[in-house]
Amino acid sequence: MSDSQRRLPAGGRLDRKQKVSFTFDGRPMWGLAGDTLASALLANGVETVARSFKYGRRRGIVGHGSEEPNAIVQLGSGAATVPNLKATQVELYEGLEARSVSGWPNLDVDVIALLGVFARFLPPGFYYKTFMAPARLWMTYEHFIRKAAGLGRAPQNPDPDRYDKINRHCDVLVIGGGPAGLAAAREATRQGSRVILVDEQSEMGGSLLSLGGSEADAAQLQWRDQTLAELEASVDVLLLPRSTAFGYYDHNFVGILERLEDHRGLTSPGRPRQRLHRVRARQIIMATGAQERPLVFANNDLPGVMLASSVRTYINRYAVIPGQRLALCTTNDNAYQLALDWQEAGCDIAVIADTRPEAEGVLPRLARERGIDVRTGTAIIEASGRKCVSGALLAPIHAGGKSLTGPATPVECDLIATSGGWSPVVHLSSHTGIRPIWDDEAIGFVPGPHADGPVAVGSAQGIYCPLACVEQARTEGAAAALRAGQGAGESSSPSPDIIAALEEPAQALFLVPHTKTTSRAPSQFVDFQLDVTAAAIELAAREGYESVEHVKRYTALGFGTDQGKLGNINGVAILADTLNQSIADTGTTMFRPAYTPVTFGAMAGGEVGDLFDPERYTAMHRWHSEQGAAWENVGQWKRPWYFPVAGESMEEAVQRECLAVRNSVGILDASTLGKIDIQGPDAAEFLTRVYTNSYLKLAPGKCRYGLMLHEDGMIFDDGVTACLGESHYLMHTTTGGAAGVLGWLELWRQTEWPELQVYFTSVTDHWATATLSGPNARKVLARVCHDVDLSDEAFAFMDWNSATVAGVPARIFRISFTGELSFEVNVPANFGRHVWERLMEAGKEFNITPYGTEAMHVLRAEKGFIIVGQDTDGSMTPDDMGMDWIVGKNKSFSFLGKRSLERSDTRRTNRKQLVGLRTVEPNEVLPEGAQIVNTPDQAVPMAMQGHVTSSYFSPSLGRSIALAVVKGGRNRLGEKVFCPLADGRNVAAVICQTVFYDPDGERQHV
Amino acid sequence: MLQIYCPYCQELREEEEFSPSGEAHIARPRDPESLSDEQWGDYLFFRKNPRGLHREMWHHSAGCRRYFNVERDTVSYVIARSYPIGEDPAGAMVEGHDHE
Amino acid sequence: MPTRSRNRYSALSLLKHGLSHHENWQRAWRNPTPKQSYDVVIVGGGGHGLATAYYLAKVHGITNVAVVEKGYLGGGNTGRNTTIIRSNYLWDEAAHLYELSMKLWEGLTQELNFNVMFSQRGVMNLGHTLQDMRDIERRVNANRLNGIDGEVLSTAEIQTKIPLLNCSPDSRYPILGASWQPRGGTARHDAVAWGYARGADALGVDLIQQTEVTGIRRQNGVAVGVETNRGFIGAARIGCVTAGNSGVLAGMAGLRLPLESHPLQALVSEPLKPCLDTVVMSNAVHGYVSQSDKGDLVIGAGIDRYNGYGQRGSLHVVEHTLQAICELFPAFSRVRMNRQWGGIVDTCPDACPIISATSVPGLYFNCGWGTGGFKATPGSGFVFADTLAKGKLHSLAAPFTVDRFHSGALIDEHGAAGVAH
Amino acid sequence: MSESAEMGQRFAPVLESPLHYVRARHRNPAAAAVTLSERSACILLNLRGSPENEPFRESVRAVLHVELPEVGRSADSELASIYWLGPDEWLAVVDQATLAEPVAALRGAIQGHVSIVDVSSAQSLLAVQGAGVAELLQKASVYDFHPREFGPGRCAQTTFAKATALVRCVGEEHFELIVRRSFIDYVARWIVDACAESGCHISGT
Ligand SMILES: Cc1cc2nc3c(=O)[nH]c(=O)nc-3n(C[C@H](O)[C@H](O)[C@H](O)COP(=O)(O)OP(=O)(O)OC[C@H]3O[C@@H](n4cnc5c(N)ncnc54)[C@H](O)[C@@H]3O)c2cc1C
Ligand SMILES: NC(=O)c1ccc[n+]([C@@H]2O[C@H](COP(=O)([O-])OP(=O)(O)OC[C@H]3O[C@@H](n4cnc5c(N)ncnc54)[C@H](O)[C@@H]3O)[C@@H](O)[C@H]2O)c1
Ligand SMILES: Cc1cc2nc3c(=O)[nH]c(=O)nc-3n(C[C@H](O)[C@H](O)[C@H](O)COP(=O)(O)O)c2cc1C
Ligand SMILES: [Zn+2]
Repeated sequence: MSDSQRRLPAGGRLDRKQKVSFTFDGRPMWGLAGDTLASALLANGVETVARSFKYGRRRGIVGHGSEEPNAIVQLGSGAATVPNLKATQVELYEGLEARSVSGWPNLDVDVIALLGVFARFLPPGFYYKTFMAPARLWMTYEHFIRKAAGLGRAPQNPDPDRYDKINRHCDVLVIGGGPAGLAAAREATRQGSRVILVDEQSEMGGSLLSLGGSEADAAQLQWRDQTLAELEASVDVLLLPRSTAFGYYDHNFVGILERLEDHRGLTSPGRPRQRLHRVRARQIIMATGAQERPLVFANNDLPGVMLASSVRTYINRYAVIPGQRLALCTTNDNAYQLALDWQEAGCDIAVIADTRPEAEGVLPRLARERGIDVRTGTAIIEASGRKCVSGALLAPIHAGGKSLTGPATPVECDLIATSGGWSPVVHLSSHTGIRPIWDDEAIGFVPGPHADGPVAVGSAQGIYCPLACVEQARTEGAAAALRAGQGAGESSSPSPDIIAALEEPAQALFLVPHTKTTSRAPSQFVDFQLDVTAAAIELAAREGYESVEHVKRYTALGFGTDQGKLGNINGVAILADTLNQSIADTGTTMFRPAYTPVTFGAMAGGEVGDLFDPERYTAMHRWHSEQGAAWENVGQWKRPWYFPVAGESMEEAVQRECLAVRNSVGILDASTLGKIDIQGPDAAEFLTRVYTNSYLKLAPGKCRYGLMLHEDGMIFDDGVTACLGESHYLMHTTTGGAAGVLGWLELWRQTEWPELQVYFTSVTDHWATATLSGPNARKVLARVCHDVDLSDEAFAFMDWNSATVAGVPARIFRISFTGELSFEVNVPANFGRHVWERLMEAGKEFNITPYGTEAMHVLRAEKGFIIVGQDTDGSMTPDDMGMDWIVGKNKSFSFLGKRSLERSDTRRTNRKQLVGLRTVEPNEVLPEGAQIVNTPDQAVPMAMQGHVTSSYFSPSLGRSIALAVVKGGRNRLGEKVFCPLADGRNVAAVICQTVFYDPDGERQHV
Repeated sequence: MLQIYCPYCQELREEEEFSPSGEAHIARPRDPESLSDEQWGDYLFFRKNPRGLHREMWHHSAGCRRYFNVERDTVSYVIARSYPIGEDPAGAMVEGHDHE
Repeated sequence: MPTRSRNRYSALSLLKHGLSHHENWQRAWRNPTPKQSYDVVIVGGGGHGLATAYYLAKVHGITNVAVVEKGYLGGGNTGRNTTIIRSNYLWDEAAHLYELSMKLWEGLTQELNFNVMFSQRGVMNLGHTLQDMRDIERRVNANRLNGIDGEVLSTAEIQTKIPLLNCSPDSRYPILGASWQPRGGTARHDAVAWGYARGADALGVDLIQQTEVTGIRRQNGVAVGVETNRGFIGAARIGCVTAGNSGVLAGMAGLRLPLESHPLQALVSEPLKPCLDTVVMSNAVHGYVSQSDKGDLVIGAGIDRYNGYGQRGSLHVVEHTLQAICELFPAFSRVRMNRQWGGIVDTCPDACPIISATSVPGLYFNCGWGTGGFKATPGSGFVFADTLAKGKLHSLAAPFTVDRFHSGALIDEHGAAGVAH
Repeated sequence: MSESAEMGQRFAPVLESPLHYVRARHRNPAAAAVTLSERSACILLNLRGSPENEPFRESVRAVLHVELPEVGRSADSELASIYWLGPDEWLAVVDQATLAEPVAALRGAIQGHVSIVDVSSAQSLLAVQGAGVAELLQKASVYDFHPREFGPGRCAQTTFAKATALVRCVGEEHFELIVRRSFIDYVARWIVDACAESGCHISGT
């Protein structure tokens, strides 16, 4: 040992020259470059790293990777703090600050631990059985329940870091960089495949990184180095260490989280912290290895009880000795390697308890030869110690593993390592719902069959012999390359020189029997993080929660941040035993992503903040923004909402803009309206089928307004269509509806009416549109447009003309949404700002006023024009909107939606109909969304008649106006109705016509 | 995450480029006015929704903008074939055959 | 009435059983062998099916009832939803039905003697556009006049209630306001299924798990029972409450429904100390989140637009959801997703359920709850039990028959139910 | 502009390319792994017609000196580049300096059911070059741009961030990106963000 740490003087994959200081719960400590937080904590002699969630029991580190259930820490503080990391996966960096997430006031004196005494009264499901009376106190009980639960703390401030995302495609994706993964990746690469190899550890090698100094081990490590070097030198190989394949999705799609910077510090200014790789692979090889299973025995959660392979990893990879005197309990030969390495490191071995009746394999013999006390047919049935392990109880165990055959004897030790065999890591291969299959020989679940999906190699397939792993991986690597279209399918890399001891069969043992029954024995933990014991599983089954999924949900087995990597299979086995059925019949719970947790920010990637959703700009956007426009989001577009001049409120600005249009001239950026160019001999026929009215007689130079219905008869879009020439039209859609309408047209053209000759092209982006509206609109336009006669006689309402505006070829439509004389000037968007500015100049003398969407809404409401989506809500027919006049009843083709208008419910006479509302008090502006009743003095629930869809103060009329839908409204003109408001007032209003201003429509015809 | 073969682009493309457009092969009635409310409602809303092979329409909305049909298993999500509108591939599928 | 004596759950019973090492707890429900026939067979052992059975026995005294479940009780959408409960629906028909449910929730723990952990922490629906706000006003006003609690909150009020929410006016879709239903909240989903199961079992209902209905037997056009993988079970009336599988059940009787089954996903974070005390939902930015009593953020993700029975969905849908969550809660960006999963939701064209008799006498359906039926569990069970008991639709269920898809009397709740919740 | 000859005398129209404003903001030529340059003053035409319509093919050949390309490909002549968009849809990009009135020329020559739409202002045409291009494209799009699959002359319409784009491979580390005008500001900001480490330079031509 060196420097008062539990550190071996040599060895390990560490940089001994680089000391790294860090703190744990405020205590300063140090480790070495290459350490994980867990190895450094062990080196510093830290035993208790957590308190358990329900009983407050002391917990220590048990594993060395993503399986770790106990050592959950919070890193750092402030905005960059990260909750719930596993210390075994945190690479140490200078200045790291870690805190345990449990224990109050601290790990050493935990108040919840006092509850430990009551533990026996808190069986699984105790919540469901209590806190029921008195009912009103539940929210108080819950308050405390919530406080007691939860692990780390969420940051309180926005994340200072950035995240990155990248899409990848490859021929062969290999998940897991252990011997099997390396072999498979090398083989696929040699066959010419594009290969990606990922591993969640800091370097490739998998279990090889845990090997010791023996000759055989050294040979394997050398093989690793050579293989890796070859992969690194290949062009079409991407090696991704520190990258977890967290989810396998349909059609061979895999999500991978790469931790780019976490090993360097808490934040990564200027560089992305993590990156999400979205990989589509032609073939996938799962080389995810196998997870060692702990044995379940009494008090097995005491700090100082660890996995055998983890202890071996700490010795060999991190040069840390987590104890002085080891007691090992195993069901297999493999764990003997730990004993040999432990002894090699110069430490004591109290005993190897081998649960099998005999152990005559190469490794057990070697152990005996080395003088280790190997006792077969023996198990550790209980750990003892107060704060950590100080001894173990051994007892002889029946060959069947279900009972003890003699009395227990104690041994002294400060570390207990157990190995209950191995569980292939089948997580990803099960994510699409393919159930894993129990394999008696592997004593574990192996991946179920996939049609064209991943192939498992190595330990992931239940093959535990190193040479066999590599051989199988080579074969599968070549086969995968062939299926992906490369190579001849035959392995080209030489058979490696791996010497491995032959192993004798292991024993299938999960719960070690105790002298007492499970319900009475000291707690035998299955899931450490959630305090689930063997007794809890038995109890759940006893209470009728027999399905493994019920057991999971009733006891919380596997619900933790480790997702039960250590506990689940033991839990299944214990349940199977309780119910007297096979493990195969019991099955596993469902495996789901994420294999290990994935940062939200990484899943979001760069698409947050400004880039959360595209902002679409018109050609005049910058001009508006220079004028200080307030914006409205309309779909993805940014539209000027109003243009406040110095000191103006929104109300004042909108009034000014409205009056300008009514009295002189306003200008609106209408570029966002959808525009679809339609050409073809059947264009008119097509339009006539998709609109309620007919376009067969629309002449070139003319425009027509139309309503579009879905097949259910409900309005979904409206707009003006112009006939540009023979068989050539331009359709306008609503801003939000543009994409949907184009899809709709294509849908019918391509699928239902392929015989119609017509093409659609979106030209929304091509045209910038400036709408001049107001009595002076013509005068303004005349200043910049000289090649067209703008007079009412030559250029009538609902006409359009080509012209040159400010030197730019334009299309001018004389249509109006304000009821005033209006010209919509369309020019190619590249000239949009130029033309807009010329129009502004031309209008100076008339005090031309830019107006936004709000004023536009007021102006159109004064005229009773509807806005689809505001005055309609997907349940309104043309007749409901009072627009029956636009429905062509006698068209030869039954236009889309027509038949639905004849259904019994759509023919009803008391449907909600669009009407106007005038408040009795003219200054009262009804809130949009106010509900309407006949009399306010009725009991709740009231009989609602409809609601207010649009409501404004009309500056032109000097009073409020509203549009509303009211049951049978058109027959109720003049009736008084009421809007009961949230503040308790009942506002009276009178039903009226929808047109408030210029009812005869004279102003737009001048 | 599906990968769908577009018969027009003639290659496998990612799900994000497409929009699903519901059950395929629902012909619009020739003479809607002659249908009863019930028949018309059936056409509008009632779907096969099978557990198993499903013929459905997809729109290559971020690609070639073509609609086409896909025959896909709604449990395994395996796609048997993509084919243009108007074709009705031979070897008609076994409808909604059982799973599990 | 074959009512079994059932030990009550209480703190005292915990104490008593603790002393005997929990060795003597009764089963929460039996594991009976199916009888040859029943008065009513409910297909589907989700919350709605179990509640139906419970109220059939409790309210109508009909106890010769079986619930046939192909998997484990509560393993369908009941066991995989984000548990949001509210009753602030827009249209009268829906509002009355969901409000009945809300009232039943308020006494459910005591009714069942099973703590369903119904937590009335309030539900907030955010508005991000002017049209969102119009819709929110309209819905809240309708709710109030229907006797359902609701308020429209200003951005400032929202910020006080949820300090971690990003209420900046500079965000891409700034929060302009919200609707707020204080009585809304969450419940422990599994407990709801188990509580109803235990209650129904105690009243004599047979809960038959791991038994799949494979056919609906008809004689002279009348439904007489169900075929299962364990044999035929006769029934005078059959109620199908199979959520995402309803289309398949309908197919067994030669019927079609106006339904499509789609994958809907959800996810949870790792557990955190309390940091979010209400339920937050956003249609426009599309994310919704609450924090469970265990501490995990429970997040509802979007729906995949294609049909699917796979109980799983696409990754990009979840990515999109987490963008929304990070946008709404920038502080959650460093929190991690622990698990994601999917359910099969039965979506109806008008986002409202179907509670209906069919053209096959004796066969009834209760389905189409889509993305939002957990909240309706008690109410749905109550009215469906009444319907099955009397052979006539309960008045609150009457607007929800399948006929509306022929008459056109749809009840379009997309505004209120549009996103999955 | 195709009708440019008609432009009036009194105004000298100021053309603003879609990328006009972004260009000014992100000039960072030093150490940029990605360079964006916008090609302005082109005429863009959306062509629709059946590939079986021989007169249509012939007139394109005659006027633009180029064959209508097959699925997923583009083709060039000294007058124009043509991109395949769909089974009956192409985009033609014509340099205004070499051929000022292509619409009239094409219209005059083409027979049958075809559609020609001027979309010159609807798109921004970007050349994207540099060592960082491959990575940028992978970040932005779900499409596989690996040289084995997508060599020079290939083009594809696909997703680009949360917008869409038409992407063409010109050569090694050299692609062309055609993006809808209203999205270009967003796309440019997105690219600058994605190139935060490697650097991005935006210029005009
Ligand atoms: C991700 C997600 C989030 C959701 N979030 C919310 C929310 O926040 N709030 C909310 O109110 N709602 C939510 N919902 C919707 C809600 O979960 C469902 O509407 C509700 O749980 C439906 O309950 P159920 O009892 O009808 O169906 P289920 O619980 O699905 O029960 C149906 C049962 O029928 C069984 N079954 C099917 N076919 C057969 C057969 N042939 N034979 C025998 N048994 C069969 C199934 O196995 C299943 O157990 C969500 C749904 C999902 C998927
Ligand atoms: N004798 C025995 O009983 C026994 C038992 C088990 C293993 N072994 C030995 O262990 C070795 C197994 O080799 P192997 O290559 O199959 O496995 P491995 O354990 O060496 O490698 C698996 C690797 O996959 C990585 N991984 C797992 N899931 C991942 C994910 N989702 N994303 C990214 N990385 C992931 C792990 O970090 C690990 O590095 C062999 O040498 C074998 O002999 C022996
Ligand atoms: C409200 C709610 C909270 C959940 N919390 C957790 C959790 O904390 N940990 C966990 O592993 N799973 C959690 N789950 C997910 C379940 O483990 C499981 O994935 C889900 O119920 C779907 O079942 P399946 O995955 O078995 O198909 C939760 C599920 C729900 C509905
Ligand atoms: Zn395509």
